[in-house]
Amino acid sequence: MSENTNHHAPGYGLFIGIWGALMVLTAVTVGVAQVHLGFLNVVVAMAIASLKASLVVFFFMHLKYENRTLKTMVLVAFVILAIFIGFTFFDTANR
Amino acid sequence: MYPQIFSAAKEVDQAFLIILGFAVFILVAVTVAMLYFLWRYDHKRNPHATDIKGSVWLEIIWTVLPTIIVLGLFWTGWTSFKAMRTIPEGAMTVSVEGRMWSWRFTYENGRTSNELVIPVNTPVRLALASRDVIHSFYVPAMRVKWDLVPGMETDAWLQSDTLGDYDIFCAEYCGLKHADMITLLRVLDQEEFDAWLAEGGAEEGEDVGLALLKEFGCFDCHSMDLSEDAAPSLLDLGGREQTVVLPDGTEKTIRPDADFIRQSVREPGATLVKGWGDEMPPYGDELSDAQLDAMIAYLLKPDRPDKGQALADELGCLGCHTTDGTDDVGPSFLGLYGSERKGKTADGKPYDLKADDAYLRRAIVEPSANVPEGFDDAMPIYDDLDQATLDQLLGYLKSLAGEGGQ
Amino acid sequence: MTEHRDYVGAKMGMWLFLFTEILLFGGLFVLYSVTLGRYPTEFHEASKLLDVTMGTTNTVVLITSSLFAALSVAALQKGSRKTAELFIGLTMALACCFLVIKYFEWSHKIHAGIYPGGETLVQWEPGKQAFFSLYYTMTGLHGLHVIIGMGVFTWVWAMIRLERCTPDHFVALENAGLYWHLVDLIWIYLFPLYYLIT
Amino acid sequence: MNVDAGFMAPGGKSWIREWLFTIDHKRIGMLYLWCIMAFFIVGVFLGLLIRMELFWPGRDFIGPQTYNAVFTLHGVIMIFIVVIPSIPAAFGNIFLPLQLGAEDVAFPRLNMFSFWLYLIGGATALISLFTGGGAPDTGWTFYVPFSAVTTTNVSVAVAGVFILGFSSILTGLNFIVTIHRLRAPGLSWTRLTLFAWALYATAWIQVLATPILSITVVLIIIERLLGMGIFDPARGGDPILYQHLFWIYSHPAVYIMILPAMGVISDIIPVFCRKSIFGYKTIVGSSLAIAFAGSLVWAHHMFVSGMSDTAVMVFSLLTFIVAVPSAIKVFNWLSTMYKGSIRLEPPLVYALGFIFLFAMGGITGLVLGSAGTDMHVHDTYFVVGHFHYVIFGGTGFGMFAAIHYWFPKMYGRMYNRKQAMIAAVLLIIGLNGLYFPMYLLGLQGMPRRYYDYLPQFTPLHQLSTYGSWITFVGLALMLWNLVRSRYKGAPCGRNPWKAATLEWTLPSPPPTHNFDEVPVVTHGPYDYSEVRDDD
Ligand code: HEA
Ligand code: HEA
Ligand code: CUA
Ligand SMILES: [Cu+2]
Repeated sequence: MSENTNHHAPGYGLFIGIWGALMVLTAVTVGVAQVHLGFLNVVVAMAIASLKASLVVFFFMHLKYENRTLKTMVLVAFVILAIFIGFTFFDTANR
Repeated sequence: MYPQIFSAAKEVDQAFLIILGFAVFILVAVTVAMLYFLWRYDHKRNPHATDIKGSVWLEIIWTVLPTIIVLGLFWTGWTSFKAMRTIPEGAMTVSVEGRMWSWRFTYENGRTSNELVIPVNTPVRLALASRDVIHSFYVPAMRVKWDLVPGMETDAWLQSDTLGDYDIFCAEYCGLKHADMITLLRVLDQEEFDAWLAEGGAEEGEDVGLALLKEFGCFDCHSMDLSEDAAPSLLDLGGREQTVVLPDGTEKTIRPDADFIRQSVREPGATLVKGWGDEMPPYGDELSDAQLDAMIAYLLKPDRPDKGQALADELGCLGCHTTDGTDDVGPSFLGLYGSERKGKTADGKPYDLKADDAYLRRAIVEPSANVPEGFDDAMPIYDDLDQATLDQLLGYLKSLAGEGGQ
Repeated sequence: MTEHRDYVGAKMGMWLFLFTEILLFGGLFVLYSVTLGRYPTEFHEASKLLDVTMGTTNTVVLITSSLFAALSVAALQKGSRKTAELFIGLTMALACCFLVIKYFEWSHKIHAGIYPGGETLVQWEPGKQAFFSLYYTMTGLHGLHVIIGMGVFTWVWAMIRLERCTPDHFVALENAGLYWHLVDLIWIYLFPLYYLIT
Repeated sequence: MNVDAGFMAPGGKSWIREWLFTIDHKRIGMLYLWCIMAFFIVGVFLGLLIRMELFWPGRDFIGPQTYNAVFTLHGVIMIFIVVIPSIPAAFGNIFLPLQLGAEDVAFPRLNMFSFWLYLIGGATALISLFTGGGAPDTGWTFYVPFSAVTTTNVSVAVAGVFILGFSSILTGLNFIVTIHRLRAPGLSWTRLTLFAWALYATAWIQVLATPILSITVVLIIIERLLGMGIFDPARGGDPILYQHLFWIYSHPAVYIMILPAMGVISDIIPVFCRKSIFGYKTIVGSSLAIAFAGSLVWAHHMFVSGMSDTAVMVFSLLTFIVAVPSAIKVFNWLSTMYKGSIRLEPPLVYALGFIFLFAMGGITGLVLGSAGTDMHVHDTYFVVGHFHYVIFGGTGFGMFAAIHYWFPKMYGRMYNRKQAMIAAVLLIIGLNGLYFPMYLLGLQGMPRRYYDYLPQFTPLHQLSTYGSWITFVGLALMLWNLVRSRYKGAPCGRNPWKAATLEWTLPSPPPTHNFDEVPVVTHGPYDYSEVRDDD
């Protein structure tokens, strides 16, 4: 069985579009960093980074076209990582 | 369980009782059910199984019920922990420093000690700090345990309602002598404690330098005989030549002097005795120049009276020989030096000799060579002692000599 | 034994492997976030010492290389081997570019004594030292992944040459691409965390 | 009568080509089994040595440095080289594809690679003993700052751990894809064996938690070699963070150890009770719940570490919650026995031994999970007692049960039933003699990792050492029986236990290619109505 039959092949155009979006977001995050927002700087930077990451994951890495199982798996991995980071703060934020 | 002398730990003991009680109950229940089923539904007794795939109700019961129970158990555990962690206002503070592998307790008036001495019925806050790696301060009788983390200040508290001496352990693994990082908690009544707090460090009649060496835990790594411990021996420092490795890697033979010792304490890594690693923690501000001088004076004193005795004790001589003139397994050391000795040599010939240096030396490294009358050839052979140790021992025997030897 | 041709399975395996990579870096992100929480001002100060221009350039370089990686998969899927090889070459070229820039950044800092144990760094506050310890560890590990990624692409390129990776069975290239995107993904977080916390 | 050698039959190539380079999951599983057993025996001798030293207070046979190296090595071998791979790598590899009706695992070559990594990792860990500064003396937990400053050969030992971790990850990854992709037609998720489910849950922990260990040991190495100062408080680091990272992996790791054993038990009990497992879905759910909730409780190893009180509360609460799914399993196993038709064969004896010993160890986990009581017993022999009960009594007995259950399938021969039973009973008695005194020691305040102890602890230590000798006899008898029966046992046919899962439809030992034709599954794994008595 050819791997091509059950597969959507996104075109070059889409990828270049995503790349453009990533470039813009990079510019935005560098720009915002020059403005002083205190702790919000980190939050904004992380929000933009996560947006960029989702673009990479969903389009460059084709997750958008994968089945539900794989999507769930990715979700689980990120949730676990979030738990590891988040729960450590139960300690360090209260010491 | 261990006697319990801390009022706040009553709740902990209660939590133990509740949880262990539940544990025993459920364990017995599970085991009994298992064995009963095993007997009752053996294939001989019950040749045909009834296929039961499950029961939603039962499953819900044994999900919800244990959840409720464990939440209860959690709560007793947590409240008892809270009691152990809530340090009363105005508690007296003692600083506890842990280091490889000894403890040092510093009181508010500057008094230091290597045992924790506290007054009865008084809350004591312990400010815990570590100088090298993680240790853990543990008093089983108090149910108190808390880690000493380098670079971090932690604290714990305790309060005793009973007089007495209790063990303090190091409960966090900290290397070679972790098992020896043990000291005492001494609970005194208030007057005794006040008196103890007011008096200086050294005990009556003890050399100040020796007291300081003990207090700073030097003997936890260095020995005062020639046995090798975690660090080079401090025996007769001034009288022994040693090879040291200088910072540039060259080797040199020196006879330790005050400057060398001072540097070794303040900057232990700078010049190392050959064969030893850079493991000793540097002692900076907490040791005043005067204190250091007293220690050096003690270490360099040429004929420390206690040195040979300490050796004899350490090597186990005093287990068989007394120093009061009565014979035990072996002849008494008192008056031994210079006395006339009669006995048999190894090949059974009788001899009649004076106990001089050569004779006594032989008696130590080759005891069967001369077995005195009235004693068995029972002494272990000490042929692994080096010259310095032997000299020390002989010096000690000489100091106990009778008229004949003088 | 027959070679398994389970396309979905192969890709699932690759994703699972990527999870392990994410969690590998995850451990370092735990350290980073906690240390940032403890020394916000020091991190802020230390971050200013990094060159934002270089960092931004590298971000652009890596994202673009990621684009080429994605394009190479698309090209092979569409059946044009040559284009795919061209895009792989571009990806690798940009990866080299990334490493060169990284090398200049590092060596510049190291010359200035700003490295763990370096004569300048040891004089600074603990918070700043922590920043740089983490900086070297995380970007170092990331750099290592860039190098591994290049190795993987070289291998896939050889597979394409040997016609073991073809427009019909391109999962090797696709997985190499996935790996490369992950390297990019991690950089997307490293960049603001180190260069933009100002 | 002779037994057809099946997949074990020599294929005419050299031994190395046939075994070391094999990609047959069954052979790889056998290789794992033998290596694990070999390492287990080494670890056991080290344990015995510990017990000998502790027979009297003071220094008896080995000095402090050697003692510290011995318990470190004992812990590292037992945890990383024996128990973590044990059931998944050995029995998982052999029986998972068979239970799924598959030809092999999803990535056979990766499987071989993973075994090599296991060998290399184990060898590296052993090399650390004889090179550099000598055997590591940090304990298996490698706590900083001690592990960063000690002069012993920690770097090489943790490099071994890193490689072993990689091997574990690849095995997990392989199993997840195998279970997703290679189930036989008709084998829906609800028809999977509980063993497969347990491996599935375990595999997720392996994939998601092990990388954290990898990075942690890498940090130790760069700390030692490059002086990074990541955990050095003077340079802005925090030693407690090391403990967080270490336990983020190592707590879930204890579920890597126990879940597969629970899977084995869930497979064995119904066979010998001749009825369906009670509450299939709940057991599946509890496996997944343990895997998930197990990653939320790591800091219960750090209650007195100087961590914040808030964290103590949260992690203590979650620890209690994670005990519930284990409780559910125990109750379900017991209910499976209810109204069964029980045949007391060796695998069942080991399985019931598992339930008793695991309950004994698990329930003391509650004492440790409760913050107030843990303050007293943390880092004492109480903890040592707890984990030996759950590991040896749990995973170890799970492993023994698995061996006795699948031995006839692997070798086509049956062992001596009576000897197996006697060995089991000796082991149960010996283990209690060995580990129960440790609980009492811990309650009295005896700290762990002490080569020397105060005289008041002597009687209990001696009792424990006597227990170790009984255990020794039991274990030796068990191994002897198995080794002998591998050559001399009576041939046993396809399905001696009359079990209903797919591996029993194959000849014993199974042929290299597993199934002649892809099986079609029409019923669940514990449906005995269709098991025929034909062989
Ligand atoms: C196979 C390995 C394994 C398993 C399964 C467990 C299971 C559990 N462990 Fe254990 N643990 C270890 C291996 C394991 N542990 C190791 C190796 C260490 C020491 C590491 C070191 O420091 O070197 C350790 C240490 C350890 C500590 C730290 C102690 C300390 O250092 O101070 C704690 C604290 O909470 C703990 C708790 C638990 C709990 C709550 C469970 C639970 O999952 C147990 C659940 C089981 C049951 C509860 C029993 C069965 C159920 C019933 C009989 C029904 C009735 C029960 C209820 C209604 C609740 N463990
Ligand atoms: C799989 C896990 C596992 C297993 C099975 C064991 C098994 C044993 N352990 Fe182990 N132990 C650990 C894991 C394990 N241990 C860990 C993780 C630690 C912590 C290390 C640390 O602190 O860092 C530890 C620590 C530890 C200590 C505490 C040391 C200390 O804190 O100072 C002690 C003390 O008694 C001990 C004893 C034993 C004994 C007596 C056995 C025994 O069960 C052995 C008994 C078995 C036998 C005696 C059978 C012998 C049989 C044979 C040899 C058969 C030969 C026959 C043939 C070849 C045919 N262990
Ligand atoms: Cu200090 Cu152990
Ligand atoms: Cu745990």
